[in-house]
Amino acid sequence: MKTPWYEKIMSLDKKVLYVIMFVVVMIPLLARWTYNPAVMPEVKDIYDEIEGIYTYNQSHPDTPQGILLSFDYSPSTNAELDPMTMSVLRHAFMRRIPVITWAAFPDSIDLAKNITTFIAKEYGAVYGKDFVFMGYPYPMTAAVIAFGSDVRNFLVKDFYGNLSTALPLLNKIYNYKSIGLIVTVSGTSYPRFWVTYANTLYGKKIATGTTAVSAAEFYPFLQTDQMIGMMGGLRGAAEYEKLVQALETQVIGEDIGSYLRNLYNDAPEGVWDTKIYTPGFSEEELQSHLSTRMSARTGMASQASAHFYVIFLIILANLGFFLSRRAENKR
Amino acid sequence: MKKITIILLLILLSAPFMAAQETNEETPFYACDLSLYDSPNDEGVNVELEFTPGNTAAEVPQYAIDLYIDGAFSNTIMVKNAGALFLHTIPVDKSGTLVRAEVFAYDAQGQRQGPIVVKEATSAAQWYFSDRLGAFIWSLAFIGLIMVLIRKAKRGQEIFIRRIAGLEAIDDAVGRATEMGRPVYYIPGTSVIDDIATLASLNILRPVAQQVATYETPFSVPIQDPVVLTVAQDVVKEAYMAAGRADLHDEGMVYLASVGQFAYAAAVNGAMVREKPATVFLLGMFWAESLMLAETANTVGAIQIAGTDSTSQLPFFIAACDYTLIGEELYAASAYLSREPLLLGTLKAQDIIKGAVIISLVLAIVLMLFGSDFIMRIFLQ
Amino acid sequence: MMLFWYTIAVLLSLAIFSFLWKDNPLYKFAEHLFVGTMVGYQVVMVFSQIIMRKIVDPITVAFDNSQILTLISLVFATLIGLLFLARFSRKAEWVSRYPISITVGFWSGYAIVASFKTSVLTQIRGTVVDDLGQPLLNGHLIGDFFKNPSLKTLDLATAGPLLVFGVIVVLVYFFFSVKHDHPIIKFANKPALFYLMIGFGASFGYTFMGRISLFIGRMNFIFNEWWPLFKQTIGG
Amino acid sequence: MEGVNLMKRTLPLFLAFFFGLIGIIVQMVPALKGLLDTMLDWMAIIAAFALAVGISSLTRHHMTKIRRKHKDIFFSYVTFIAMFFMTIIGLVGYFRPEGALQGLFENMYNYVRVPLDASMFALLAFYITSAAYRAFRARTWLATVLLLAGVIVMVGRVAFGPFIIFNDITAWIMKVPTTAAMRAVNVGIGLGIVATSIKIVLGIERSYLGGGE
Repeated sequence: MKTPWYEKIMSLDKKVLYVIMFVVVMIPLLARWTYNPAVMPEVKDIYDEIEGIYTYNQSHPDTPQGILLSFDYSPSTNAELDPMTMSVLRHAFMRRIPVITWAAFPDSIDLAKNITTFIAKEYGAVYGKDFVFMGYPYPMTAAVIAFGSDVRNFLVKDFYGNLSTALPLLNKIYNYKSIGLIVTVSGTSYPRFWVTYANTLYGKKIATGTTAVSAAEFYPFLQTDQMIGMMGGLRGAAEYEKLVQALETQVIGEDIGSYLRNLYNDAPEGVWDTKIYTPGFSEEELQSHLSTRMSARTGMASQASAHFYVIFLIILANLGFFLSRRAENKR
Repeated sequence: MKKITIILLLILLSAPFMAAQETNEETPFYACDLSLYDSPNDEGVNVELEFTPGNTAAEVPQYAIDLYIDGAFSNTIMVKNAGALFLHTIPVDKSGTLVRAEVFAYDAQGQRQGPIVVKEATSAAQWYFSDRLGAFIWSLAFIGLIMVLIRKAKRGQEIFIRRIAGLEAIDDAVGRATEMGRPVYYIPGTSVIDDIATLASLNILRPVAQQVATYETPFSVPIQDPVVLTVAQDVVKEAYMAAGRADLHDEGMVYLASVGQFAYAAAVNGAMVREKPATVFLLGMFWAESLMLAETANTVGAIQIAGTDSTSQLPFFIAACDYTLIGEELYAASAYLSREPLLLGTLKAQDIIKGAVIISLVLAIVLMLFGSDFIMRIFLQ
Repeated sequence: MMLFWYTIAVLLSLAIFSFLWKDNPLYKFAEHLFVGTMVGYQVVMVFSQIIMRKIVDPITVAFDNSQILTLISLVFATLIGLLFLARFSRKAEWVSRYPISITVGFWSGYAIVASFKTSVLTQIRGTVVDDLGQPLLNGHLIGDFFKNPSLKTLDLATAGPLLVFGVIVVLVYFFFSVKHDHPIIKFANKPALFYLMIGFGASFGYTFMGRISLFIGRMNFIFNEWWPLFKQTIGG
Repeated sequence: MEGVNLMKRTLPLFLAFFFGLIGIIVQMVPALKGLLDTMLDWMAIIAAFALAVGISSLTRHHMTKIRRKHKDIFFSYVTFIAMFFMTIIGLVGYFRPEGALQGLFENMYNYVRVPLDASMFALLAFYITSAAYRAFRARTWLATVLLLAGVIVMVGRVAFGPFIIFNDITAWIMKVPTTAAMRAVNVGIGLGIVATSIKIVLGIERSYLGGGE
């Protein structure tokens, strides 16, 4: 007797499921489909806060406010979190907001340094003037509290070995008074720590970027305004990325490729320290600078198609199950 | 009367020089809030300092706090006036150290004024963690109860235990492997021995190994941690001896598959695909590798009996495995399988403590409705 | 050189993925390489982080400063550890039980108070009051709902009571020594299973997203890091 | 015989009890932080030596395959070579941190170990799919609840446009029933851990010593 089709779909070979899954994830990735997410209020709030700092800095050019971005994640969660740090940095550098970054774990030092300079280069940001990288402050609690008075006393040197007091940026921005927003991007419970110290003790505004898995843990802090906003998982990253791209189109224009190509065309010598990055982009570098501008949204397109594929499978399996049960009952 | 005259005279004389100070004495110009206290719950090697500036940054841009340890000057902390709370932990060498802090203000001209406030504190070691006392008392009650119930159980009192499906299935699962002539796999989690879940799993390993030995079924126990390996080797060996089948025991049954969760998963997945076990036990602590092992076991057609105390991995076992021991059922398993009165006694004690916890929860909630946190403070501290 | 290592990383990744289709020599190679590398890595870590940092260095320091007590403590711990090696002798095998019972005993004792506090008391506390110290069973919120019935106030009013109810029924469900026909157990049975199944289903669905991201992350490595590097090196 | 039994059974049980007591005490008394640090060092030191047993076990496992001329004999050699290679370059690198071997060790870590780890982890994307396909079937009312909760949350995670309502339902499911269930399971686990620990310290549970009398 031939097995009816509904019995067959109930016991599909796993290999078939896997191959289709592979295809379903790969197509959006290769075709560079982008998912166009609706921007959630908690993500928009972060964006608005940074825009607020920009407006403030416009009217206070001598006493600007800065952003402290803490890389509180290790490479294992970079698929979800890299797009977040990149978008936030793009936003800040585009708006010429001073940025201080550091890494919370020893194995995130490289990652934090690479991403910070990678984005800084896109906007010709100058080390020491527009941004600084403080390496791995240890112990973290002490560093966070040191920001309450003067961080230069605690972090005497930056990651590259420059004296903190010799960095123009740190001489303007050395404590929480001139930090407009703290952004913590983390797959751990570090945001909780930031809330306890920087928010509760010093009343600083905290914005969080976190993995999809940890997002639920932090919703209560949003309700109580202990965090001003949150990017949850790849989706939150995609939303922020969309906002930043819209801003970039407005500020720089549609053609980012030629903007980058021409950025360092008649650049004066000696402005950019080649120890930090070499001005100018090779074609390959250019490609990766462009593709990271939509990595969260292409990732999200794959993500969404995988979700709908699984839901389709579940519906299929249940259909098969009901039909075979009905056939059994008839018999 | 004479004294007062002299003082008045002195004040009059010094008035031109001390005008500023004089107003200070009435309403001191320089102000701040300083508290210095022994750090709670430590061995006496820290003193906490909390400092809040009382002047605006324009009046006093900077404060200095001089620290003296046992009377000797130690160091100065400079505090920029950020208008915010400044916290500092002062490390000292031993308990009983006297710490003195003197606050000086730097006025707008950079002149050092003060000391405006002086505080002292002595570091001390605490003899118990005040915040753990509640848990300690509950634990003592637990221990006492276990002792009492064990005595009862020894006297032969019957203790009823409800059916746990996953454990009832062990017999059939091992029997199935025997019929099919395929091996039984036992995976005692991927954690270390510090994890009590690993110990709970090793307690179940014994009866399972005994069963397998009696049925003369091939047995394989891949392990991730060297210490767990040494314990599991003993357990399996003794189980085979207890079953009277020491002849079937082979040192290679319990082996280190690899260290590191994913390398372990890679090795065990490979082994499962090649040896096609009929029954796979996944009991203990798991992380992300839980689903890899469970799915591969399903692919090779094995019955899986799983159990873990990791709430993040339970959903995967529930979805992918035939039987799942949820959380505490894993810990109850050794009593359930052995039916030893001593172990059953502790199970009963566990239920009673749990009842007490539920009752305190309900009482605490009811009292909270009336605005009292009595239970919270006493029982749930 | 960079390309060489990146290519190795890509090939090994593909070898691991090939297991999904079926067991094959490529996977076997990656698997055995993985096992060997990890164990070798562990040996190096144990040597540098424990043998050197926790035994050799402190012993040298203690010896130089003639801190007798520290010295005795370290040597004693090392001797106990060495008892594990008794495993290699059939006759003295049982001696290795000493380090085992010391480790197991210590960690068991250490777990008692800590587990009771974190897993039991803190959790129960969280069921009485929320993070901000507000009681979960809150008359005001229920009052608010009746004054101004909407989905939002309904959620605020019911969330606490539903949570408390759920915790209690699930706790009751797991009682071991009470017969099934006991009225309380019977009452708790269905709602408890309901809560558990929602919880497990939801956690499963919730994690799904993160797991897909992992795969996307791997593919990103291949297409956005390795491939440009490959093109650049080969083309240039 | 008496004496041997004392050494084989009673002394280990006594040691477990004694060190269990120390474990409880250091957990409770802040003044004994020094003792706690010493004990933690001891545990690390003791556990380190077990690795020798582990390596011998792994070696035996693969030696048996080689001796029996198992068809996978080649791969057992791969394991051995990888293990010795990694150990040697790591140890040499430890003593000569500036040398080439240290660089090689780091590259082995970054381009062999890390991608293998990440790829194994990424396999979960596939396993979770097949597990969902198999488990989420409306066989009984319980399975239906599992299925509905799972599907709603999956949709909620990527919801857009008209499906945005799933987002709110997801948040509620995670906040109320899921928290309740997980919390109760956690409390039970806590009690189970405490009970098992007490049994071990008091010597009631002795399976870890091979069990038996």
